Amino acid sequence: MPTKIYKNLKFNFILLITFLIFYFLGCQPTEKTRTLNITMSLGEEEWRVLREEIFPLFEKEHEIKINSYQIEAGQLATKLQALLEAGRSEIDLFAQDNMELSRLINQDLVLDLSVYQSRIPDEVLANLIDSCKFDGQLMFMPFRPNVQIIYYNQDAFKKYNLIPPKTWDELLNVAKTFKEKEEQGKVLLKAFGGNPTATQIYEFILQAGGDPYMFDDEGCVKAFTFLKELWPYVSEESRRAKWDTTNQILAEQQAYLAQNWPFGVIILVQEYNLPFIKTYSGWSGPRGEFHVIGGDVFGIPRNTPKKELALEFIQFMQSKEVQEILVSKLGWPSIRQDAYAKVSGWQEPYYQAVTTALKKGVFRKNVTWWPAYVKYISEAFREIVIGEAQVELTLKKYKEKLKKDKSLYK
Amino acid sequence: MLEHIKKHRYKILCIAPLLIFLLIFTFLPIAQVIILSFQPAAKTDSVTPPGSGDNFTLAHYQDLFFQKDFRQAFFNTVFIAFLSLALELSLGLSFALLLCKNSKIIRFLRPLFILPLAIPTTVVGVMMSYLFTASGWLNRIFLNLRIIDSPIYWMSGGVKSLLMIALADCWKVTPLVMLILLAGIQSIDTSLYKAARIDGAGSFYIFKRITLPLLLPSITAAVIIRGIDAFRIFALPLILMGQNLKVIGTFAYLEYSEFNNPYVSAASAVLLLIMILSAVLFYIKVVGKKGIVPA
Amino acid sequence: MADLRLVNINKNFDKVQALSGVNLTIKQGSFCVILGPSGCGKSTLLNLIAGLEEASQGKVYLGEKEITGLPPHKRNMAMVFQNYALYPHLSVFENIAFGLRIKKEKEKQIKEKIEQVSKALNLEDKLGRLPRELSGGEKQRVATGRAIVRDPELFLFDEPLSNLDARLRVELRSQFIKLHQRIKKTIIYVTHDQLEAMALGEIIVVIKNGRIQQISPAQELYAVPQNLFVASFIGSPPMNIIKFTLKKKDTKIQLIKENLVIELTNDVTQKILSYLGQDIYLGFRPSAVRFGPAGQIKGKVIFIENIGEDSYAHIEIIEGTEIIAKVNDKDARVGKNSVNFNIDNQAMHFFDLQEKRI
Amino acid sequence: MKKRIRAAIFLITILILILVFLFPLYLVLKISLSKPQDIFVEKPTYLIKNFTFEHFKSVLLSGETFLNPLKKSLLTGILASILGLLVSIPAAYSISKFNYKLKYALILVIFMTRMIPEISIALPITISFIKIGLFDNILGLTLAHLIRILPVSCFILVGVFSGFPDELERQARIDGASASKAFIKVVLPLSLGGITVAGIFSFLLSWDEFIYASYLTLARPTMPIKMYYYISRGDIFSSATYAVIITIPVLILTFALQKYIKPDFLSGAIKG
Repeated sequence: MPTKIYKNLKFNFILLITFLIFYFLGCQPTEKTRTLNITMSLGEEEWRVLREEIFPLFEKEHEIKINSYQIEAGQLATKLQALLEAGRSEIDLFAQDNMELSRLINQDLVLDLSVYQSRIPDEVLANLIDSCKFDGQLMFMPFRPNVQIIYYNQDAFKKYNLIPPKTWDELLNVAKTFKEKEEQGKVLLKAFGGNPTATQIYEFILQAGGDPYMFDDEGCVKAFTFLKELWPYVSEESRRAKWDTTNQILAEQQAYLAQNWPFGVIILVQEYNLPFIKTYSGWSGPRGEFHVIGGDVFGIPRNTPKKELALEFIQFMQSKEVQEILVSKLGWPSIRQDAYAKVSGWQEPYYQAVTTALKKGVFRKNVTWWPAYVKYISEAFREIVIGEAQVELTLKKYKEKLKKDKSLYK
Repeated sequence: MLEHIKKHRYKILCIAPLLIFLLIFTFLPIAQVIILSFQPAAKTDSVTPPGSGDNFTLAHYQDLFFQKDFRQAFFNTVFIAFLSLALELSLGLSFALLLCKNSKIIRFLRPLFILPLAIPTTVVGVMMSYLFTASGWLNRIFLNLRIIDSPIYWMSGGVKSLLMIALADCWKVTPLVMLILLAGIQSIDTSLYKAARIDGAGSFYIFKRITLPLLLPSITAAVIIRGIDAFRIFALPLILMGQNLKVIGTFAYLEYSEFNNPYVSAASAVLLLIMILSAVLFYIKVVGKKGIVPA
Repeated sequence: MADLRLVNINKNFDKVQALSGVNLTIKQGSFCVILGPSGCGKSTLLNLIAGLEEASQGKVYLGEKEITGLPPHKRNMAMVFQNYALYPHLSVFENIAFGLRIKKEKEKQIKEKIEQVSKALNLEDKLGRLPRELSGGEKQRVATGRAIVRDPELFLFDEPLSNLDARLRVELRSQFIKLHQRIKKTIIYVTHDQLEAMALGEIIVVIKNGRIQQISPAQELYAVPQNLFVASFIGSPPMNIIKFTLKKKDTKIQLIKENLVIELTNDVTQKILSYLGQDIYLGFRPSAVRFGPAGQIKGKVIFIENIGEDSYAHIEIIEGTEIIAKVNDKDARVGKNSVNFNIDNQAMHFFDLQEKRI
Repeated sequence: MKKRIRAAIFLITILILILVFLFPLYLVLKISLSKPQDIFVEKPTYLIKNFTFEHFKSVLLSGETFLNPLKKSLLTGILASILGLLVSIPAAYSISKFNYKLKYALILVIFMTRMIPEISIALPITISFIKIGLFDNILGLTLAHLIRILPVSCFILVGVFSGFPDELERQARIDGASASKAFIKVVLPLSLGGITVAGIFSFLLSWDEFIYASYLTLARPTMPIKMYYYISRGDIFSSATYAVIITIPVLILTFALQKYIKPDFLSGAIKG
């Protein structure tokens, strides 16, 4: 029996090899025409709008072809570093989450753009430009601001006739009511650690009038004390809550109130068409309402030969015409004061929440040791809020640790 | 020596491609990592390729031992490795004993048991997050069956999370251990069982005095293949617990990608390598010849 | 005392009928050999007696106690396997002591018993060794030692010598006989080698396709085979068997096949008269051939086999039918190709068409 | 009669075990086949209430974005398995001929490559790959996957060849075959089963590989990378559908060749 199989196996074994050799020889794209390789991290709907309505405009104007690739925020730095050290430049321009910039600076992977600041159109919001600076050097270009909004389960709130909380006390009261009524916490905090937890605490500290990087000033202590008080009434899912799992927790109604980036609207409302999901800008603390402005920035790899073309593309993306397409089609907040466009139908109410939150937006000061800050603020959160440790002492302990680690960064 | 090589010319020719490939694509990078772990953390702007600075320092290793984080990661790794290894061996053995008969149904059902082996780790991570969340399926089933009265918070760190990761890892890999042990069982001559039964041995006694000792070589194979991967666990803890529960694998990754400290990351990787190597060599010495060459 | 009785035993594996209608009584202390070609069900019968397999129908008794469903370890029997079934990971000492350890006998007692058995089987210097370090013969003796040391009520041997070379087989055969005389326990010995069966067995049970053909002592089996199978199976070289037609010509009874005519003397014919006109089988051992010029049968010698002190001639008597005749050095003239011979009428065996002895 | 009861109980326990063991896989299948309103409810049911293939339809009909990763993953898997076998078969055959001490030492050296966290050596390897132009193409990814595949396929094949009776090969040599001819004519065809098992494991290791895929791809991601895209966006339906699609070819592979997966190929070099 084996020899029979062996005969025809040998035959199609050779067939397969020849096919493979032809195939993989053929699939090396020969790059004759001028191209611009850009990478971003967007949703499928966002990619469709950019590739079908925006890129063709630029390609016609400059007779070049744009190759656009999806790279997750966490994987971009490693790829850039590998390409840089191998002396290859496959990526000419990238858009990166403004929380993940420090590694690009620390490993010196990007071009210093200070000298091109003049190319940014005047209508672009001034503080947006400052948010792209590291120690005064313009290392990135504004691409798209973003701000987190609060999602809440309208039916649940109606059931217990509660209104979306506008202050810390109302938030605490809402959390207590849910806990009491459903013996399970239904307000979601981001306790998984990493950027989601750090950004959330950063906002609470701002709302308490503190300076997050001081780590143990009066505002920080007030924020941590409040969070410590809130924690017992919070949903148990908070331990696994980060930006991607929050959508699922909200959809499965394990939580009735949670903060997340606007991309959740597309998934929860458009894709899952859940009627009970509503949004609003959020609550204010003792010193007012503040929201950290996140979003993406443009960066140019240090070793790209197509710097000029990349800069033109950035300018093109910052033009009024493109910004208005982004606002109307994707409901993205605009970087320009003068981009007024009607947001399409179903997105309008959700867009409202984003614009009001943006009005209360504050830029996080860019520091190279942001990952160390994230690590220690998360550990502080776990020890104080979950572990119920003493607030001031623990914050001091982690402040010392942070000071020691700063030397590792630039 | 020369005529020795000449005699084995043919064999060496066959092994050459394998060893050359491994040399270039694994031994060299490992050497690079080892060198990096001893290099002083020169204040270079970017991580220039290692080997440039030639002086030698143990700072990173000292740094590791003082870090509570690393000691915790070390304990977590050892705990998960031994727990998942024990689970895999016991489950694998019981499945193997159950499935060693060659009836038609068993031959049809056996591939079903191999399925988990075929599922990518990223998918396993997603699956396990459906099971182990506070309101996940596991809690719901236990609640329905009244095994527990309030949900277990698997992801809240501590021993519960270690158990979760071990269970997740063990779910994907038990089939491999089962197959290896199944091979061992089926190579035992059945007349031994007949002889033992006539000598008056009960089935448990037969298992203890005959099946188990003769299975030792297969158990060794399973322990070595699985032991290495169990210590090296990385994807599951990262997906399920992120920074809340670090094993040496995730510690090395985060130290490098997040906290911009390639030297400490390299040092932790080297420590893991030494740990696995000594564990394997120790096991071989303990088990000795009879554990390796089948009787 | 405990005779072993098997009553109406049937055994079938899904479609195959391994044993059918087996009735057998083995007296306590006898050396009984179960003989048959490979695949005749003799090992199945042994496994059934040992309790390793259950009978589909029928009962097994040991003395008065019925042991049909009893598990092996409650039957106090010992068995030696064809491939010895030694525990590869245990030393010779531990292999032999395996049964005793299960019965939790005291260490001192175990040591004594093993000393005694190993001396009897001259294995003293091999006790520390592992099975794979022993020769075939030594392995065989260890397996036997393991059976003896438990002092069981009944011994079962499943073709224990088939893997050994001829000289060793003869040597171990005599040891089995001495063993039996010494311990006086029932031994049931399965083999496909009829020489071994004849040498060992006080009683021989011949089996074919799961049916018992004949149960009788060795000599009677050789001298009075009850059917054609036993006749052809026992004795080497095998008995010559030819089909003839029985005719009566005036007063003489003749066996006729084509142009061959054999006249029979009266003393032989009474028992076959009733088969006049029918076909019957004539069987005769090679030693029953008497050469001489007055021989009724004429044949052509094809070749002569010389094995030791006697030799055998292959003679073609009629087209396509050969017989084997024992030749001793006296009949030197047999060297010529054509020869005449008669068959000693006393050594003739007759079988009917149902292969039953007449 | 007693025997039949025991067989029945035995079968039931196996079925229960399968049910418990494959429950996580069923969960993913359930999500990929059910409508959102069944999943997004406080207490989702155990069984699939109302079926829908819309998730599968949307993924399968999404054209290039689905077909490209599938094609790349399949091709890389097949090429890696074949190259893996081409390298490890001769090597394993020679290793299996050594005495047990040397054989064991060699196996340990080969396994040394798996003793360091994959992530630590992934970057230096990626850099050297890019330097020699192996960025974002199938050959590059295949060579990277070989790093994971070779130790395992060697281990299995050494086991397969150690169990191989030497007499057959000697016989072929006596009949005038040269060493390589004897190997190809006698040893290879008869150990085809073991080679298939090594092939399957190689494919599995390449099929679900993530680290090198994320480092070495840019324009053409592989299936696990594509699936990670949906996980990180929190879109559970697409990720569940991709998970099921990723598992299907492997399911077919293991079932189709399960008669080859005679377990004794896996006992590794230890059978000696």
